Amino acid sequence: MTSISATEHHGPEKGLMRWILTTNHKDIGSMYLIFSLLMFFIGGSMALIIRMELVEPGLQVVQPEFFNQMTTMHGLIMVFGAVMPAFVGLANWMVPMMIGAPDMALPRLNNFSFWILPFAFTMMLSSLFMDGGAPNFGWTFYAPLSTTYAPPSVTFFIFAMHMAGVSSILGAINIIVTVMNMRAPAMTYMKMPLFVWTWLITAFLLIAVMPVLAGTVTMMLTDIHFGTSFFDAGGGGDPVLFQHLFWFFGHPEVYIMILPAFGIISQIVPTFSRKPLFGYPSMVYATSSIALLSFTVWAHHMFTVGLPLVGELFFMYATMLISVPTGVKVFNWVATMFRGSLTFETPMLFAIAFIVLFTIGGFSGLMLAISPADFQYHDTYFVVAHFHYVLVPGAVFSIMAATYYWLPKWTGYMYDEFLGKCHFWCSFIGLNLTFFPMHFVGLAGMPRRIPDYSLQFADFNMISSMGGFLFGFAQILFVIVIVKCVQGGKKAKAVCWEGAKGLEWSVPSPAPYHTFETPPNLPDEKYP
Amino acid sequence: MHKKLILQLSTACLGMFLFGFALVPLYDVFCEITGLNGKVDLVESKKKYHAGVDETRLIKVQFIANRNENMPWKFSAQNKEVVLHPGANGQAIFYVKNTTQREMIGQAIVSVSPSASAKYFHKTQCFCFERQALKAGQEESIGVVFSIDPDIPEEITKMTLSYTFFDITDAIAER
Amino acid sequence: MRLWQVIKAVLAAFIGVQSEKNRQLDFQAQTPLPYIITGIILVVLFVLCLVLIVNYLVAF
Amino acid sequence: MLAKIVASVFLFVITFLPRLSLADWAVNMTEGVTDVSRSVYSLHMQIFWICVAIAVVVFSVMLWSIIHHRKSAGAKAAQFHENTTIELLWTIIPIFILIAMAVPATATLIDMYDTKESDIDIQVTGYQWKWQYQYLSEDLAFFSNLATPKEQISNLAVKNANYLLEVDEPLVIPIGKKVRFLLTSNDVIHSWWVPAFAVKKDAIPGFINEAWTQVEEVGIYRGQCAELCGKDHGFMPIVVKAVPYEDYLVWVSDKKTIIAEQEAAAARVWTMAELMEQGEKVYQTNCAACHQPNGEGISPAFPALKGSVIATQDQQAHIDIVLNGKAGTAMQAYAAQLNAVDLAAVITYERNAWGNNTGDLIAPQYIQSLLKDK
Repeated sequence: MTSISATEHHGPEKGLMRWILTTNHKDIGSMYLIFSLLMFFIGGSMALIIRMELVEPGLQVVQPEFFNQMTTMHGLIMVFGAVMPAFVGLANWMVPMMIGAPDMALPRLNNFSFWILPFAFTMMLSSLFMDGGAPNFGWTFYAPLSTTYAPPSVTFFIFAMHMAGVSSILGAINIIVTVMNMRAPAMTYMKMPLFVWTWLITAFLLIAVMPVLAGTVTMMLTDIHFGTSFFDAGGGGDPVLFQHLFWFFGHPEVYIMILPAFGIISQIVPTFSRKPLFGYPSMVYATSSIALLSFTVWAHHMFTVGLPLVGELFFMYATMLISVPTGVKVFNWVATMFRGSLTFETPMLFAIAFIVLFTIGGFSGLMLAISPADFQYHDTYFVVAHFHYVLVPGAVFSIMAATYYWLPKWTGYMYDEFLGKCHFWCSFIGLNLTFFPMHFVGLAGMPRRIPDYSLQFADFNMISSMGGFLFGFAQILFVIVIVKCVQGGKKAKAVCWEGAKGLEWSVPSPAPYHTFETPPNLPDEKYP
Repeated sequence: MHKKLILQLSTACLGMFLFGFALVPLYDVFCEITGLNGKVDLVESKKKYHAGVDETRLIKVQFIANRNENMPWKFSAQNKEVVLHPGANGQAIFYVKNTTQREMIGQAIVSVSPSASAKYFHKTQCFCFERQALKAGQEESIGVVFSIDPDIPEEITKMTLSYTFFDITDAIAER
Repeated sequence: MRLWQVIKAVLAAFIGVQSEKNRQLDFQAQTPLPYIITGIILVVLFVLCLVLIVNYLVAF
Repeated sequence: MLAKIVASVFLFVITFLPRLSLADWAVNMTEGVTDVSRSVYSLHMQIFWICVAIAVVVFSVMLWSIIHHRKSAGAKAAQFHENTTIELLWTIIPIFILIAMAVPATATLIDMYDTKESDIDIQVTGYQWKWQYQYLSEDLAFFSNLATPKEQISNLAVKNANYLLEVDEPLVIPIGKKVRFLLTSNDVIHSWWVPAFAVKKDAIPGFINEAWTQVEEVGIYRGQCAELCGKDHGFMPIVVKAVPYEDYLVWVSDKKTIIAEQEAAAARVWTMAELMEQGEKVYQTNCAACHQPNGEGISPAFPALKGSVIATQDQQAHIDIVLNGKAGTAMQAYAAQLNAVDLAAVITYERNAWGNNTGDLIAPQYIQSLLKDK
């Protein structure tokens, strides 16, 4: 390949243009992560407004109209703005270094798929200030509430979703091409680190499922503006068609948000147990079977919509079956820790909290899978507790664990261990205080997405709100740790953690602007 | 030199786009076969039964008249219910009146409960097959002639036929 | 023999457990294509037999 | 060291906290008053205990290795990373546990879907932010609105015991009889949910869904709408009174006479004061949700009535919009929802309240003539 000597050794350009024109996977990874942190705080502040209103019965902070806008935007921003970009950012940073590639296969596409996001979310957030307010129909935007009865800002919401979808699809294409073509010569598929494996499978899920969301949102657009009636019963359409299409995208989407987390935990737990990951091949098989099964379970979100008996039974069985591979993964992590030599730095604390709390979320998920019982759980706070237990200690804690784990590699300095532990404990206590009482109020009969509730739910909601504020403000500690670590601190060695294995630790820290210009040869140990 | 590739990709994109629009009839066919969510055919069915009228069983069919939110017409079922043998023809008359001062067009959508029985419900003649245009203050008696397939499962002895009138005056004007 | 070995591999993938020896064997193959096709066919078969079980239960 | 002890204590508490959710605290699902709700409750508890059992096994192994295999306690890491037999075991055993769970669940679901002959059929129609109940066999229909006064909601008055769970017209059903609900919606998707019966079915516009229940114990059972349906989704509760069959028949006939009297009341002459007082009550229940108690509405979705052209000048247009609603907006056709007296009263109130005082008096008789069908 003609190596233009000019690009050989010059560092990044100076000033703003570096970030706008960058094709370097490390810069783009950092931009994704900073963008996701920003969205995490915006979505988090909306969650605090929701919790402020729900502190006690009665309407004291916001009107129901605005409350519905907050719940909708909180869901959308957290799912599409905070969790997914964070995982894409971690993939951009780490996948090339883990497989020994100089950069992502399509760097300009990488830059483009990042720079779509700020514009998509500016458009989404600007709908808050429009006449009629922001979308108020829930992050699941069921028709006809989101088509015939929606505020005029629904069109901006539709285009923002299109742009976020395009960004995710392009990111997924980029990762598949990189992983399939640019692995170091000796690295066969079964020698790849598990984080790369889970991201490869997630990328396939993304490509299969994002177009369905784009299609559904386009059908909404034509329903609202061009007089079609896909989801309008009056013209021969069917609102339940919307739910089928949305959840055919929706359920693989929630697996898209958790599979990279499995990958991260499978990198961290072996490092701090100083022991190879237990059952590496079965972890890969379990991830792929989760991905395959995730396409067959979507209607467990619709058990009360009036499915025929045959449908309810089929989706109940398929959903129960998905908990088997997930269980296998949890058993593998516990087996990895068993008879290891454990130390409890911050990434490991987050990983253990992930395993424990995500499993609780998994169990409430299994209870929800039972369709007769789902008639009592559906659309109550029990469901809210379930998906927050799967998402907050699941996706968010694994992103934080990954950040603490790789921060020394990115910045070249160790983070402040004491502040890291404070951040962990505040988040851990805050999280449980917020979401565990939700199981109780949900079972006792409190429906979802209501700004005001009857008296018997009062005390648990008070505890939830207190926990919510504790968890919310604890995240400021996270920002402090990151900023301090970027500015300075104890120098980090190339291999920052004693048990760490993998190609990313063979480069010095901070990782130079261009790594693995020439493909590395693999260290000889059998497993990553 | 990539002409062939560009051609393939653009036809694939066009195909995907058209598939999106083919979804609606596909969904109807899918519902038709599985009888999902009580979606009954809006088209005249010329089904002839081999077994003829099944004297042994009686099925009660109830009629419900609903209106969508912005449909001001008066719309009610004359006969509340009909008891008939599977295979025999049944009839229901509905009264509809346009109480507004302007000409309006309505479209009736039919749905059957329990949804498992939708597959066995055939309408030979129904006001939901075409749009109903009513002038200001005009009132009409409109009807449906239907029959129930004899091989409907034994345990279904009561069915409810629900008509919902939708105001599509603006939708028509818009097109 | 090839087909039976591919089916065995896909079934192991379904359960998610595979001994190291067999896995080495599976990964000698050049193209993943046969595995993908059998995988999709078996998923469809799996869905169909679930539906059959359900229909049987309903009629039962 | 301290962090580790605190960690293990905390993990210990978290694993055993679910155990504390016993039935009587308001922390668990209601056992309910029907066979279906009791079987759902037992299913819920069975699967809950299975999950707790598995959790205890998994977390205690993890806790053990956290405490005993610590580097600081001198643990040397073993290097095993594969054991096919144990992997097979912990895949097959969960499958058997799942099958054990699936059997009772299937049985419960199948008898939830039984379409046996029902004694009473009630059509439940979801409106934006209220429910309508129609007894198919008895030509009887009425609306059920939230009865909690606005002052309690905006914290100006003390909240009563059934805050947000009380309605002006509860649904009355007999005990011991199988009641079949036919659910549909007038605008967006709602969901009719009474926890005590374990009945929850979505009401979808244009389609009809079916649910049934057979209540054994007399009592009042409360529920709420369980599908986001817009602004006042949290303010459209469901109250069902289960009464002995005789009382039910008495109630039906009384209800019919009351409705007949209200119809007849339109014939007599109403004074302005009576109409204004009745009009205000009807306005607070049905119109204040969008047009606000002070009549100023919320622009642009809900226009202001105070000083509006229609409400002060054009009387005919005002009557037409209240009776027939406005296509393409959230303004419903109230001719189908209120009787002649209420319609006349609310229009009179809107034309004279908040400084609109046009002095017009809309006679219920005139509205009666407009409503007269056939």
